[in-house]
Amino acid sequence: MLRIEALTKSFDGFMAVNNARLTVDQGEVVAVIGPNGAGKTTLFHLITGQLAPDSGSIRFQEKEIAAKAPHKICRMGIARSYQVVNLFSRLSVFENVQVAVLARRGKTFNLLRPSRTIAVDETNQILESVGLGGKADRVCGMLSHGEQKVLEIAIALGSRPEMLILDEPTAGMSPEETAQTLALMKRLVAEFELTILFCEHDMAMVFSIADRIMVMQQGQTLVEDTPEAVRSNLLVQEAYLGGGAAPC
Amino acid sequence: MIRALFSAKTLLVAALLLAALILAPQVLPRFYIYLMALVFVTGLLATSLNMVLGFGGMYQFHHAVFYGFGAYALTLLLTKAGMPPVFAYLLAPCCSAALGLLLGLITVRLTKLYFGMLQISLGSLVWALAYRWYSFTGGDDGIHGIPLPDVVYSSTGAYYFSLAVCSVSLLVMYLIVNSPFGRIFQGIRDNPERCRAVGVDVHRHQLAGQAIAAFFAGVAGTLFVTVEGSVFPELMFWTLSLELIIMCLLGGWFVFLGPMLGAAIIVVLRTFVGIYTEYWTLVLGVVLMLLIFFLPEGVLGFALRKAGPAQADPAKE
Amino acid sequence: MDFASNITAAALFQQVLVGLSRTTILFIVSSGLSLVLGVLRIPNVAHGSLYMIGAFLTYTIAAAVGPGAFGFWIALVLAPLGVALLSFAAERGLFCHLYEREHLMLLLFTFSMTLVFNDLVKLIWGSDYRSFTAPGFLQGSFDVFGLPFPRYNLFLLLIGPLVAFGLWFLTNRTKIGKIARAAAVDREMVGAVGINVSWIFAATFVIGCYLAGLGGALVAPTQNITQGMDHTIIIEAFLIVIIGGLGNIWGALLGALIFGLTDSLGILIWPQFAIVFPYVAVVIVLLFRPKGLLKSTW
Amino acid sequence: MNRFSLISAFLAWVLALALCAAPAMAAKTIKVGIVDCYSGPPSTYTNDVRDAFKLEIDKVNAAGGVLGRKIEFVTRDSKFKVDLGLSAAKELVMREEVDILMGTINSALALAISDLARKERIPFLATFAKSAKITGEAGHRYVFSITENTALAGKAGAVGLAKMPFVKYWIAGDDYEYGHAIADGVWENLRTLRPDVELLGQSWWKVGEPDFTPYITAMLSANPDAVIVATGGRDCVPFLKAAKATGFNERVPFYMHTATELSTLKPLGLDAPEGVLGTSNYFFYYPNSKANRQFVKEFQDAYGRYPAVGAVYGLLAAKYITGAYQKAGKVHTEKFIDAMEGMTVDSPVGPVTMRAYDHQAMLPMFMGKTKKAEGYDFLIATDIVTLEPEEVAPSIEEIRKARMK
Repeated sequence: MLRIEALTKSFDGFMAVNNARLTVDQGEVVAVIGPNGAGKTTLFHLITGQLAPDSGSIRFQEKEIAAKAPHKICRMGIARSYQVVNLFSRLSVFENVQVAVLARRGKTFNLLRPSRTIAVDETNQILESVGLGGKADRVCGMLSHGEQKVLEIAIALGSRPEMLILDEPTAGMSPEETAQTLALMKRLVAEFELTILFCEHDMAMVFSIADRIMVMQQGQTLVEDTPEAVRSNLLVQEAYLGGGAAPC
Repeated sequence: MIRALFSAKTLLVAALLLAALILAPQVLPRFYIYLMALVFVTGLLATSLNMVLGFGGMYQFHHAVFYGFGAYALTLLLTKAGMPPVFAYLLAPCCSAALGLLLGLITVRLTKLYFGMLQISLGSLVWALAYRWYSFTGGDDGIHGIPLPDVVYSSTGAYYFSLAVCSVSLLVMYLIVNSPFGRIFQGIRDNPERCRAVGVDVHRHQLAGQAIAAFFAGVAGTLFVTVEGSVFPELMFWTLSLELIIMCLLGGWFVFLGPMLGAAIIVVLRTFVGIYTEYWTLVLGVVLMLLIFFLPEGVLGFALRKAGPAQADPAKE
Repeated sequence: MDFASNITAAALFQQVLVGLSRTTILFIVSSGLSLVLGVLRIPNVAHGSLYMIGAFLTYTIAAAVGPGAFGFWIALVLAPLGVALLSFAAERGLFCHLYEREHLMLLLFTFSMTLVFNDLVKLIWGSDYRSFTAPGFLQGSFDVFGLPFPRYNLFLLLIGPLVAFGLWFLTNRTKIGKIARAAAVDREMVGAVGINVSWIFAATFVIGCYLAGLGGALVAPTQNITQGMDHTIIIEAFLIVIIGGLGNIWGALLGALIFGLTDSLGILIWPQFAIVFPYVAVVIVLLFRPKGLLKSTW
Repeated sequence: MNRFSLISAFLAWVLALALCAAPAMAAKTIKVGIVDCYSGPPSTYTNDVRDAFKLEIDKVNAAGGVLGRKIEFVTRDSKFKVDLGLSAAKELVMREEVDILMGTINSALALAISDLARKERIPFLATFAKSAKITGEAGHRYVFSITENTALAGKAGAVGLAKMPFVKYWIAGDDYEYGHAIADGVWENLRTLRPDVELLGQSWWKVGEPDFTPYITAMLSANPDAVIVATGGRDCVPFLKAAKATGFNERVPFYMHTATELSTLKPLGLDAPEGVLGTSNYFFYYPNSKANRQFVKEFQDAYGRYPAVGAVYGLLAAKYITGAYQKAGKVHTEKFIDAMEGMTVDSPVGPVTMRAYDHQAMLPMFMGKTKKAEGYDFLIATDIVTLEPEEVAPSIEEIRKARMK
């Protein structure tokens, strides 16, 4: 479904992503792990078009998407959440998701119909399914951090993607919230038939959900394999231990 | 459509207000009728600016260009092209919208201060054109004694005309702010990056918003000509644009009627304080500084917050 | 009419020299603006008013000290310091409470300050034109290839590099400059390592405003000192900062060069359209470099 | 409380303001409303108009007023903004209910108020705006000009320059209507008077130009015989400074309409360039007549400064207003206008007639050269030539043609 080859991106001579490769198949849940600064977020930015790669190819459903505009990539079926909460700060929870739904339905140039009558059911459905149904009218800044991270995912779902990219979905969450998010992700895969690509520092979580794992180090693909294989891979242990950064 | 946006009570209040405004010329002295017409014009202009500023988050630093352009377009269509007034009144705002589109094509690639300063530069070129093209625009002397249709020639006629046009424009802008387009626009204001990520073509929306705001600024420009019977390049000068931003701030950015209130306050203040002292800008400056310190959400924004949390939500309604 | 008849090598050289002395003033004023923009993120519209106040102070101080070179030097030193003092009060009293506000709010706040400053200047100095003269040795002109070049412009040409060097030294060789540069990029981080950012900001603001006052003091002998002189300079300074790259003082230098030279050469080559040159320059630069010519700190 | 009740409360407040602030109806006065710019650089000219006007009105009132009524006047600051000035004028007409409008240094505003005066049928006395359109193509029954204008100044300049030996000219000026109108006026008239003159080129700078050196050096490199500088107001001062610094005035003679005026020369002190040709309606030291000496003394006693050219306009306005009402015999607008037409009043520059056809006050123009003089710490005009109004004003035939367009 997604096929990345020889992808490279540098900033002022610093190789953030260096000759990376990755394959994600339909229906898979793939995790990207690696120490801080390994280039995970940059990789995601490259896939979703926030950044343009220096070289290499990103093919999604057999179409080249490298260096395309973010909104075009989104319309092809890739939606994402952000590591740092990245919401529409002055809008309500409902409206946050509605923006995404409206954008997907292409209703964005409808000038005169009141938007409170459009896409209400679908938006509410998404909020229900992520468990924010009761808080639809809150301004999103009033939510707890965990709820905001969930709202991140809800907005991404509003685009009804085929592939969901989650950048550290449980960062900063309490253990309970992490567990809930994990359950949510599993449910989403079943309910929406989603393909998920995510990165995460919580190894327990990664190993409990991922079908396959990609390990990144200094912008390069170190290993790309099943969880079992990764767990026993010496290179990975070295990367974490030798790199000095704890996998927290 | 209307039902979905307004409660019965709101409609009633609006109807009463409108009735009062329609009856006003029967009771009020002539000068106040003129002043209120001026408030409608300025308020409409400030509201059109706020469409992109408060609801779109664009640093629209030179909105007055579209206002002046509309005013000049109407004047030149009437005097030079000899067009029937009905068409001239319809075409002039479209000229503004076209200018908005043209300048927008160049500016929307930029963000924030860069966007604003490029707009000031381009707008100043348009201003220089009006200021220098003596044979066509009358240069810095402007054009005065514009032949207007009889219905709007008297100050009462001009009042009713601007009341009607202003009300309709406000209603349409309100609908736009609450439409899917308006919702997306607010999304862009809050987070353009995220908007792109959910599939919104941010530049195209900003361009459209620019054209719409320019259109209504043009409408305000035609009303100015109706009320004052003159045009001059100052209508396009950048200082006026800054004053407009101040009106939006004063009334409240995130409330639809905030700029209207801000415009009313400024117009009334400068008229009446100006009678007593030459130093009214000193007063205005101090008031604004205090406001930014203590009431950054503007007068109406503050009042609504105090009035109750249910209505405090700025983006709703 | 033949446009090219007067364009000789001597005339071109002359225009370049004159343009460079104009560049000096533009650079001094806009580098101050850029400094405040880059480090404090304040789009300070009142910068122009401070420039005007600098010129008025120069006039008053020189008049109080008496004519001659001594009064001129005293005024040149004291007037910018007076402006710096005023800005220090404004920073401690007002701005330091506003750093977290949006740029637009700060812009409006400084705009309100210009309204206040303008009326205060009118209250203090009245509305008559003021004029003040450079000391004898800076008056008059000397010939450069048969065309007159004012001595005072030469003086400006000498001051320009001096100020540029001073700024370079301040930002690159002093501790406060290094901290300020770091704060421009990431103020949380600087705060986190235990440096009192607030005072760094105050110092930067004062230095930036000092430059506005210095610009005003330097133009005082060549200009009509009057209300409204803030108007032209502030828009030019902002445009210069924008084309140079927000917050980059070398960008301000580059922008000032572009402004000063296109202006003076434009006057020679295409005088009837000189009025629109600065705007055209900005449009062209921003079309090709939407973030300005040099790296912005924003 | 919802937002609509808030808005209604606000509107109620406006209504209340309207009712409370109903115009103070002072019955037995003649009310003059002055709109002018009292902020920024132009106020150096406009303050003199107002102060001289007040001086004369006070005298008239002390003597019992006109037709048994006192004259009262109110001022509004336009801040050199047309929209502000226009709404202030409307406020004066509609709320203060003034009998006469007066003022403004801003031509665009003068034209706008003139249009208002026509609609409202209220006499408007333009006191400082220099656009020839005011009494030219845009003239009408209700507007009067008691100041020279660009057509007059242009012709005066041309008449003066035609007597000089110069052939090759360069034109430079403020890039706005006033500058171009003066330059065109001088040039058209000069070409008629001296067909052999030749134009080498032109430079135009923006109003408020900070540095004139590049313009001056550019002009010098073209080597003209003389330069016509069409700059007005505050730009005169820095231009003269740059002229002095570059030695421009020693290399090339130049003519600048308002160069010899007090407002321009006083701030420069003794550092102004000598030998600059200029024209003006008035000097406090010329004409050296009894009337002028007395006026200067009164003005100095009252305000502690020399009167500049604006003072004559203010004085004339006051004299015309009192004189015309006196002549009309009652306070009536149409009769006032009839009385104004062709009326002559005395002034420090001699008798001045209000030309009946175009409502233009026929002021003499004085052309002189700047020079240092004993007893003054600024330069004054010398070698003064008086250009009579009949000589420099556009003919009635020309005005008729302009109005036909």
